[in-house]
Amino acid sequence: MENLISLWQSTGIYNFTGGQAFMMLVGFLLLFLAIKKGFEPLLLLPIGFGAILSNIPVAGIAEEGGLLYYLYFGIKAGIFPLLIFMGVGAMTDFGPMIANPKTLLLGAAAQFGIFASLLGALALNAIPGLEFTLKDAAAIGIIGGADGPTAIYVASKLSPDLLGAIAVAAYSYMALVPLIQPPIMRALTTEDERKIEMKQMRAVSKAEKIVFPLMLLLLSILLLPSATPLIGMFALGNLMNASGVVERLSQTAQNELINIVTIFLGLSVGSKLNAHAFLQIETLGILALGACAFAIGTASGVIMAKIMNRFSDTPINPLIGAAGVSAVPMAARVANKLGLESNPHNFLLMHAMGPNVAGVIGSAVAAGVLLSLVK
Amino acid sequence: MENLISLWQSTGIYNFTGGQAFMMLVGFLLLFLAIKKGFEPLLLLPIGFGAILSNIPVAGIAEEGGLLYYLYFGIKAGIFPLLIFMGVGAMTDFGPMIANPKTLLLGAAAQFGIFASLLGALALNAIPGLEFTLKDAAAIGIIGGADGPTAIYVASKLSPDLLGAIAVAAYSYMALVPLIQPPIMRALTTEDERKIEMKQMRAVSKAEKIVFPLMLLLLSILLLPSATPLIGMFALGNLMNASGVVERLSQTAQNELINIVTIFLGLSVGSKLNAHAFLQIETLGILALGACAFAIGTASGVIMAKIMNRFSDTPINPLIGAAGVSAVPMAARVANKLGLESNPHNFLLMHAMGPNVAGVIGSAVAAGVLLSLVK
Amino acid sequence: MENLISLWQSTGIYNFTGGQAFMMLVGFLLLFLAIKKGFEPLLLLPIGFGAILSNIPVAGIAEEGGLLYYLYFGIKAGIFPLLIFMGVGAMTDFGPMIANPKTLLLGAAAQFGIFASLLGALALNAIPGLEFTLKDAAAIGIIGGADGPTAIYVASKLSPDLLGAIAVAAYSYMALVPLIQPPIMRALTTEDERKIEMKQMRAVSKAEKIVFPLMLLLLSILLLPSATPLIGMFALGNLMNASGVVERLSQTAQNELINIVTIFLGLSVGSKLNAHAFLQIETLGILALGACAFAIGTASGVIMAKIMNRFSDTPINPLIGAAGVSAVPMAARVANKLGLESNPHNFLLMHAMGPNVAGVIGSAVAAGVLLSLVK
Amino acid sequence: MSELMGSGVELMFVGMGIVFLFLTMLVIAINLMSSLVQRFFPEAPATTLVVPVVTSTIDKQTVAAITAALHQYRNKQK
Amino acid sequence: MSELMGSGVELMFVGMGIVFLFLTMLVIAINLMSSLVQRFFPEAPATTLVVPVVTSTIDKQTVAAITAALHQYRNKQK
Amino acid sequence: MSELMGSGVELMFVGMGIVFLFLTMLVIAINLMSSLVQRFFPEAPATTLVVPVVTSTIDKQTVAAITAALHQYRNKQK
Ligand code: NA
Ligand code: NA
Ligand code: NA
Repeated sequence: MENLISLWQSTGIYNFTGGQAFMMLVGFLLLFLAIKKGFEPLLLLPIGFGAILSNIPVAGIAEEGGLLYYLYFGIKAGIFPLLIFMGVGAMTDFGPMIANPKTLLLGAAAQFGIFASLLGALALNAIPGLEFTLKDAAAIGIIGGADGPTAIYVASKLSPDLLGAIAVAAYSYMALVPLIQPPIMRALTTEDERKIEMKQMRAVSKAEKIVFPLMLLLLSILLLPSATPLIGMFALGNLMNASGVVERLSQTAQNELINIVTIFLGLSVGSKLNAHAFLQIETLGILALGACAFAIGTASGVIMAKIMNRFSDTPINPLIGAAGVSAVPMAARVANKLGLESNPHNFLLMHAMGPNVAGVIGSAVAAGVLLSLVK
Repeated sequence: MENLISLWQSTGIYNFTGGQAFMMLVGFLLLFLAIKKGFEPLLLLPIGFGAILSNIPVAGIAEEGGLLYYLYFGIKAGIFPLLIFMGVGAMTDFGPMIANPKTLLLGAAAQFGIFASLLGALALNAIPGLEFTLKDAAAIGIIGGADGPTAIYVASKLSPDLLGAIAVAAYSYMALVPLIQPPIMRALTTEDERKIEMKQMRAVSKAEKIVFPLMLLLLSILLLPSATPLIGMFALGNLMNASGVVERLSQTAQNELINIVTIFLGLSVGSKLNAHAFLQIETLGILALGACAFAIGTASGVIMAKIMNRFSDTPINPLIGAAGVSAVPMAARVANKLGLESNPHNFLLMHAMGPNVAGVIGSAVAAGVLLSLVK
Repeated sequence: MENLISLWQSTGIYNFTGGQAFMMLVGFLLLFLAIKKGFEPLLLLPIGFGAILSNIPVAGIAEEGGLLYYLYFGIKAGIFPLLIFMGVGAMTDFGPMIANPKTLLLGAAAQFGIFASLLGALALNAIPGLEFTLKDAAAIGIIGGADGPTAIYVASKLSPDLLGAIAVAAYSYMALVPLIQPPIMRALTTEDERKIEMKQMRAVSKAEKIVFPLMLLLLSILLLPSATPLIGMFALGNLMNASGVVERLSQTAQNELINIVTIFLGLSVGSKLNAHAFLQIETLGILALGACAFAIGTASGVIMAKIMNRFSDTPINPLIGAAGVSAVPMAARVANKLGLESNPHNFLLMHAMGPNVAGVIGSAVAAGVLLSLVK
Repeated sequence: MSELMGSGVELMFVGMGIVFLFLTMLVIAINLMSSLVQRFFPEAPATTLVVPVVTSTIDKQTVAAITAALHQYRNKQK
Repeated sequence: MSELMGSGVELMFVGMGIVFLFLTMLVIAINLMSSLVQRFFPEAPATTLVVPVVTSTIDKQTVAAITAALHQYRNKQK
Repeated sequence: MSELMGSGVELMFVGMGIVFLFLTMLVIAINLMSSLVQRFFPEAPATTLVVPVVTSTIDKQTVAAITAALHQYRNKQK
């Protein structure tokens, strides 16, 4: 009898708090978005599942001694995002960017979304109840980088309490890029601009692809050491792939290693989706600011492309400016799709890959600035 | 000269204790069973090798600073069994069970082996020299679950000293399922019963396979949170596979990740096969109780199937009840083999897979009960 | 303005020390050797990259809290070299050695390079400014073992400060084997000796290949427990492969697991290439001694083969003695190449694989002696 | 000791009770879920992969080609 | 609060400045590097792998054979 | 210093002694083992896998089919 009572008192039904139930619903919602809607399933499925597991009463899966507690160390120490960045680096082809380097400037312009939403976060402090510190604001702003591992890395350093909401916002909006970007792109361009065909790219030699990651690393070492963990691991992965001499390491970095780390990272991010940290008015602010960040980044990229078009002798289709937010490769695909709508012979995909990967570098640079100046 | 003496005094021959020598023989025996007899080689080979390595005098491979000492952390923290459970979940097809849900009851009945051997362990305390606590008895009972990761997880929480013997017993008896089960199954069924053909299963839709792991998790959250680490990771693996949206994660969980963890887990379990903990009269008790647990579980499953047959309109071949002990997929194969002996047109394999995977759930539930009530 | 100044003061340019800049150049040199010259790229690429990352000012990637700091734990605890040794064991075929066991003596003789350079290191203490302890000398000597994981394992235990230089020397000289060995081999053999054809090997049965790793382990347990971590993990990998019953574990050990660990190990070794430890006169000594070690080992192997030839009834081509240094499989290929030069019908590759893998065992044994006697 | 056995017996009853309760509720839940899914998402049932076993009817050369290609592919993967 | 906004605005200008500075220098560096590489290492450009998509023109039996072989191969791998 | 060299010389003799002792015993053990295995488990020697290299004699279409199938297979794997 005692046993039965103690068993009843150990059931989930008996111990549930409203917050836990709500956060579990959030977890199920993320699973729904991942599975049914196809929103970034590689991340949102483990994150959603981690949210459910960590909100189970009594079980303590995210508390000291639980599985998610141990896995979370990989985020706290910055190990997981950096390993993912290495894998992403190994998957990235910088060819289109090297063929047309000035598209890098589009990747620079799109980072305005980061700093604009940082300001936005500070402005929201006017609302009673919201109190974002400069660190919080910086971590929120990085959502505008549209790059998951960078956002998680920065948030884990500057504002671990907001990590869950920031990661969820970053991946959700990345999945929403095909919905968020087109109206902005259409509003800022004329039909004629969208019709612009870009001239075919030159082929990029293997030597250039090998030298590039080293050059990128060197520049980052000289100018912005605080960005070198991110840029360094990215360059390492890229070099492993481009050099062609360590094919088996490159394959492992791109496949098994990144898959294992993705599972662990997703679950650990999910473990930060607890009621205490997530069910705050701050979260609404973060979600709103994240959407703005993406929109502003997109707009900045497009406007920058229009400005460059005025001064450049070779034409640039402004649509590819929107790809500068990163969100590889969705943003480049969106640019390609809109280009085809206006001109069925206009394949922008390769041209948009340049600003797209430049956006990854741009947000890593922005992350470095934030990590070194926001104390 | 001094060097030679100090070298001689550092040889294994000089330092061997009888216990170490004996445990090394146990290790070699496990290797023999794994390699020559094909007994669960994926686990018994690393376990046997771990047993040898950890009993080497002087080397201290299982002592602080040694490799097996570090690897063992993955068991102590419960990480390895849970990751294996995720991989097993990704490999499991719940289709046959969803098509014929009442076979779940067979998986429930077969867990009687767990509780019967728990009682048996307590009864053995009557023998002078044996002193099993309730925790020990629960950890021993779980051998009857016929599920390796569950047994290791429970033993590591309740009775880490007995972990080595329990894991060895669990995997050895799982390998012996084709020998242990048939006589019991034949004794409890008539030739006519064994001839029963079961009607063909309906096809199960993808949606059902996606919803099932979530439903399983939800039920476990509501009723038995203490089982959610096990059931949660199992459901996660299953959902990754069934949803089809994270194929690369599912493949990694089923292959490289589970392989790596299997090597580490096997070696660390082996490191618990030291003379001090293993060469006790308790170990004989554990081996005896483990055999009983399997036999009783098998019998309970068969009897349950006979009872259900009396009340069901669709016929159930009692042989598939024996598959309820789990030991996936050997137990299902045994049922299939015995069915074919009596009726060459009777393919029970798919029908036996239902209770077989139900047995995995059943023993995870039983594990949850033990973990929450045995303090 | 303050921000700009603080940003300038956080740039790499502002903070660079000469030592860091120099070590970075060393890192780039290693990358050049790996990528352009094909010198052991699997190790030298990650090591070189690790050297660059760890010498970035301000970033602190190799300092407490940085990625390389965490990864280095895998070396400090001896985990990484042992896992690599397991993978190498799984890739090794002992068939040629079992078919012709006396080639083991060639693998023994070539270890003279280890002890000769150990003495050399102590002799260098005569030079003012150099002060190698016995531990340092032993760690330097192990470079002569021509086996990367063994060298790293021993250096991490005996002389962690010299680890970076030792690992770099070991892998660099292994890559240089095709340049270092031929002149020595030619100088010590006559044209007639190099023409000697060896009789075809017998086929080795699967049972022999399964028993061998266990026998090797047993001998090491009885005689030299201090070598059992290395020999044990090597034997485990070999047994996993030879037994054929755990194919999936063997494949993972040979591929994904060893690849992941190789990336981590290389980066962590690189993190020991810091100015403080590397830019010492000791490093020059280590590089010089390493070259001697390889040369002496090669010579000892060849001379031993000539001695054995005098007493043996079946002819031995002295060239295969050079393969005894290990450096699998380059040294065996060198022997094969020189054999073909003298006699176009003389394929020595398989015959050289015997001493080649014997050299791995030999240096693990020598490592065991050093680890147990040098305190 | 007797008290310990008492705990054990109680644990057995409670434990088997929970196991049956849990799995019975799962049976009910599956039945409910299946009927809901079949009513509201009447998708075509997932057909199991059928692997044609036709190797015997294919000439040896083709099989050899595939083997060689697989081998090359496999080596390239490493 | 106003001070905080001030820091934010400053951070925005400095941050965007650095981002543009960094990427502009990267543009210059790439242009320099490309011209150097093309002058001193004028290798043939890396051609991308072309995979022939000819499945439709191949008789069914061959495809079945390949499927079976792949399946066997895959099972052997595990 | 001289003492250190003495330790080194001793280490050299002991070390090479152990290495030779160990490997010599291994030679003896292997010989013993091989003769025992060959007497008591006289199994057929393990033949090495022979991969037929016949690609050249197979028409191009087949190879293209395999390439395409492998590509699909590979993509599916990821
Ligand atoms: Na970005
Ligand atoms: Na079970
Ligand atoms: Na060696």
